[in-house]
Amino acid sequence: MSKTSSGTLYRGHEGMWSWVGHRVTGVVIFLYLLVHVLDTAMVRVDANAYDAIISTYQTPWMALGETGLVAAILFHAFNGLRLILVDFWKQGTKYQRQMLWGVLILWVIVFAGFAIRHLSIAFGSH
Amino acid sequence: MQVHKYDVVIVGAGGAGMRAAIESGQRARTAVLTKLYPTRSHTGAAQGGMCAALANVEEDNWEWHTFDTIKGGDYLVDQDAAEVMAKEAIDAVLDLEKMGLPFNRTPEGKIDQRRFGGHTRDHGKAAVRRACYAADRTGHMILQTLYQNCVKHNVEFYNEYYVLDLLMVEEDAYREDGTAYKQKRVAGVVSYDLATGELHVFQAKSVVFASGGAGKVFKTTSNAHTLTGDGMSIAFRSGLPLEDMEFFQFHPTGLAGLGILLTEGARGEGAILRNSDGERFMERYAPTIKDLAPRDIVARAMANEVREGRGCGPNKDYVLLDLTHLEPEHIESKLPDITEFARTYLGVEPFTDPVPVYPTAHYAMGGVPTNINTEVLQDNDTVVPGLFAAGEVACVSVHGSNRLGTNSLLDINVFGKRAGVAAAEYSKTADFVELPENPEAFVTAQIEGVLSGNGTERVSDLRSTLQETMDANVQVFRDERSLKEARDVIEDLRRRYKNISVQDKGKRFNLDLLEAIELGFLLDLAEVITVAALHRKESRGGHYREDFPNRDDENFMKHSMSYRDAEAVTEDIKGIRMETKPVVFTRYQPMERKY
Amino acid sequence: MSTELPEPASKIELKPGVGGGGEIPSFDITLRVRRYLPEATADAYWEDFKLTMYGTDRVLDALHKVKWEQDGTLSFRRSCAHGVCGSDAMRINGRNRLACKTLLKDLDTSKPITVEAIKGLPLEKDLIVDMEPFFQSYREIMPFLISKGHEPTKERYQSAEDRERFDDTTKCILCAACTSSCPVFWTDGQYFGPAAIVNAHRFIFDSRDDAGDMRLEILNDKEGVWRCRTTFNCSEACPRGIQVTKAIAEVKQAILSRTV
Amino acid sequence: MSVSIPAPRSQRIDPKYKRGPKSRSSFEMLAWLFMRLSGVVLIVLIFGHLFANLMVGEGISGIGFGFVAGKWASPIWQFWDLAMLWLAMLHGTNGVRTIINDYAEKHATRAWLKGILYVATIFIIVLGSLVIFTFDPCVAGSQLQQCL
Ligand SMILES: Cc1cc2nc3c(=O)[nH]c(=O)nc-3n(C[C@H](O)[C@H](O)[C@H](O)COP(=O)(O)OP(=O)(O)OC[C@H]3O[C@@H](n4cnc5c(N)ncnc54)[C@H](O)[C@@H]3O)c2cc1C
Ligand code: HEM
Ligand code: SF4
Ligand code: F3S
Ligand code: FES
Repeated sequence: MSKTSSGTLYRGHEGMWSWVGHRVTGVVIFLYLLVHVLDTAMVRVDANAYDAIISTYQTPWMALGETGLVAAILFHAFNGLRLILVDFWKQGTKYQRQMLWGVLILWVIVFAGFAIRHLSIAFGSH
Repeated sequence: MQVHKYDVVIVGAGGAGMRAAIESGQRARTAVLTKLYPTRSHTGAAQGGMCAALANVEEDNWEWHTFDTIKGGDYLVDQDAAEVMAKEAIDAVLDLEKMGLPFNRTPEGKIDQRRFGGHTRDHGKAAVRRACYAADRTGHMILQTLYQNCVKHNVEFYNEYYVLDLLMVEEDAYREDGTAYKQKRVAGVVSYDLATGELHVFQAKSVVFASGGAGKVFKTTSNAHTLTGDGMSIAFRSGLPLEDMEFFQFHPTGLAGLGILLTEGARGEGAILRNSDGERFMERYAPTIKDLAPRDIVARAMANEVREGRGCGPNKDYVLLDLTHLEPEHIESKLPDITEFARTYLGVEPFTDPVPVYPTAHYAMGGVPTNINTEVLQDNDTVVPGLFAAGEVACVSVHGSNRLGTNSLLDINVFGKRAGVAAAEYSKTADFVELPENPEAFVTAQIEGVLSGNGTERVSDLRSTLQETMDANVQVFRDERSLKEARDVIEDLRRRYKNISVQDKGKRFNLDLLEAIELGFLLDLAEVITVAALHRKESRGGHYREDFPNRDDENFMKHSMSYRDAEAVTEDIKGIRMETKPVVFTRYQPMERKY
Repeated sequence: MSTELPEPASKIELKPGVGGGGEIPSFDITLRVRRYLPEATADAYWEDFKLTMYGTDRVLDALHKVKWEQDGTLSFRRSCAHGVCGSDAMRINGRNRLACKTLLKDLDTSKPITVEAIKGLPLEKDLIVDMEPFFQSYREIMPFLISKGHEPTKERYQSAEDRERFDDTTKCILCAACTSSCPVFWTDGQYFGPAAIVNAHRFIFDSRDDAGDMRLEILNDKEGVWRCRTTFNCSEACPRGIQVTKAIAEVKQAILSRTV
Repeated sequence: MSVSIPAPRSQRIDPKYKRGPKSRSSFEMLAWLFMRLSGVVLIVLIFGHLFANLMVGEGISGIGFGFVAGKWASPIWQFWDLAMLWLAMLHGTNGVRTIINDYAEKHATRAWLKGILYVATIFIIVLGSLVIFTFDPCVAGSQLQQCL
């Protein structure tokens, strides 16, 4: 339907963008999980091969990637809790916006904690 | 062109049309043609309520309601019709409740009722609580509930089909006294499908007109852009009379410049009107009841202030509704709607600033004449078999020269239902009337004419000139001079109308074309309104002639009937013949209208 | 009136500017409209209109001004012009609003104001979309009171609290601002959409109705309430201020507690 | 006026909006419920997993074959990882299924994409479960003491 080409992007509010975030992080985590199970499966094949793969996880670049992944998981997890509250808590729909800010604050705190520790290990000990 | 055949065709899907469709749809093969999606109809804009003497909260009976209606209409009401309406009001409300309408409730769970202007106990002794309501969205709820029940009964809708012509045939017939006359019979309607630009002819045994009002004749109006009086004008063009067209109700408090309605309740809660000097001017016009005087008196007072240069605003063309001395909580709880309208549309904070208001054209008391069975009349007493009308387009006449608040929502339900039943019953025994040859020819020519015209006049210019003229000359004050001025302008606009052009020449959703056609309807009606107003040399209800400020029962206690007649000349206008029709009295004799 | 109000002053001083005289403030805007004229071009395109407007003008007035003074082919639906009929939902600066309820001065007039048709329904011309799929979903949830047993001779009784239970969802004017703001509906046109659910809610929670179960069953569909991802666009878009997402959540709960 | 276009509303409703036959079961409801329940459980599982693997001790640097073997020596961790595998996979698969339903318009496309998704999911779940159940600390190349 080219004739109905859609014009501008819809400028949704917080609710919509949090959903976009939730969806993107969900897919990213899922794709990572597929790979992660495959690489972990190497423990069944050859211990050295496994260690070789894991050592790539320990390079600084991969460490950054890991950090991103954890960021995604943290957002998805906290926002997932928010969604559950929206669904099951009577006041959930009323406070969804405030809860989103809560999610973001929690996310920043936990993520900062993780990033400091993880990156210092990843970059520090080599 | 396509031809469809139905037992009953209903034109319009507002309150009246859908109420009819619910009845007719269950009895006969029915199609509803509507230029708007049904839920977009202007019935949805009504706020106040719908009257019925349910006596849920205090003593009341339908006879009192009849009396109030007649008195409110300044005795120009057909009393048999008013009786029917007041009597059937109770069932009309109960029907709606059974269909699911969520009325507000009393503590015992019954339908709640509230007071409204002009509705009294025991012939004027005190205000009575008679209006059933659903918050301040009564009209919205009625419209939704009726549509819901149409869905339930699988009513066939043709949405965005503009009816542009009524197909009738004429037969020679003889009256009982042997005189010959032409009997009209209805054959169907011609409609224009907005989406495709195709014409569809609907052949039908019964046709019900329920196409609503004509407020867009005026500039300042509470009516929707789409209320262009199509039904009235089509009937008029087909040779049917229009009754009491000079009576148009102007509601005092419309938002200035916009016409959006602020309910009468505002003044009931203590709001007052002020002019540019800050004066409470109603003290001068109605020293005892001041701002709570009847609608027509207040509207005239406001117009007079503006006329004498005490209007407010950059153009000094409105007065102010002052609520600033009232408690904000009180306003917020009682009048949430009007405060929101003032804020949204004028950016005025009603708690701290007065709200600009001006009378707004609100309701057409007149219309296509019908009897109490909603059968359309081709003259004072001959019905057109198969043709029915109900709602604002019709004039039964239950509103006489001035409609009481909440009686219109009642009108559309009572007479909408009657029309649906009558149309379906008629279709059971009647045969189809043969369609004329080339039934769509007139509309085709009309559309071709507009599309091929490459004149220099713009539809919007003509329309705004018309509306401004009507506001200036045929509004709450009229006199011979102003009406003649309006008449001349309209005549001139008619000439210029022949020289219009539209830019959109396409077939799909050509609203440019339809606005041009609607302008044609408006011009027709403006002319009829003006001529009828010139003709009625008295003041009564919504019609106030400064040169004849008193009611004149001797000469004018009768309905006016305007006919299109190429030969006739009335008030220097060629093509309109004015006749009169007696008012039906049953038991209430005219008295002076005093509250 | 029973309560004695203090008699308001018969004359007051008005604030300057209220009493009269002076210029009406005006400003210039650029209206950027997404045009689509199926009989002329295959594709939609943007067109700018320069207009001088006034303080109380709404987007609808600007559109009228274009249609009436510049380009008669510009097509859009409208009727009541004060937010009660639901004709003119459109995407204004990227968000669904009613053109007749959106004041120009509340928008950023230093930039062009974009106006487009609502998303997700077939575009027919300029700002007009085909509403049939929308109304079809509405009709499918059986939007009418169904009550078993004898019709009472007078009205059915309903307590004020029972009436209040579904008050919010009775306000719907079927403007489609919600459904066409829903990201799920944009891509999955079969989703019933928030408006249909709102109208089902209106009956499911009406104490007089006996067919709640049937409606819940209809919405317990793969294209029913479970499709909602609680993005709240609908609640934000609703010109009647209906808590749409909340209504959907309540319907979800009702289905859950009925089956579980 | 040169472009030919289909008459609007000739087919009153575009097939894109035609709902298929009504789904009778409550599958969608159960799937929705599962997303929420598994989500709550996954928070515990995944946070525990991340904490144990990346935060305590040497973090990422400490991970290797030995680390895994050490963990899976305990049936608790074995169960933990198994539950996490199943829940996360089912949760993620159902999530992606929703996404496919959202974006794939054609019936056939929907069916294909979901087919691929389900095959991948079954493969990963079976593989992962096998790895956990049949884990052998003395697999080829193992440097662990007990195997040497
Ligand atoms: C702001 C406002 C508030 C009001 N408040 C109250 C109140 O509180 N109480 C009260 O009793 N009354 C009130 N009224 C009056 C009352 O609402 C109306 O008189 C009444 O609703 C008219 O109903 P109707 O069915 O005749 O017409 P409408 O509801 O206007 O419907 C007209 C129908 O005809 C169709 N139509 C028109 N022309 C054509 C055509 N050419 N071809 C096909 N279809 C066509 C339209 O699509 C529409 O469906 C109010 C009116 C307004 C404007
Ligand atoms: C950490 C704990 C987690 C929680 C609390 C959580 C919660 C949720 C919830 C509540 C939903 C439903 C959203 C909706 O219906 O609108 C969801 C969707 C989803 N989740 Fe998770 N989840 C978690 C972990 C995961 C993991 C590990 C994956 C990947 C394997 C994942 C992938 C997805 C996907 C793909 C979706 C679909 C997104 C969408 O439909 O837009 N989630 N999650
Ligand atoms: S719920 Fe609100 S946005 Fe949706 S159709 Fe109804 S009024 Fe419009
Ligand atoms: S926008 Fe759509 S996703 Fe749900 S909350 Fe509203 S229906
Ligand atoms: S025109 Fe009626 S809602 Fe905007």
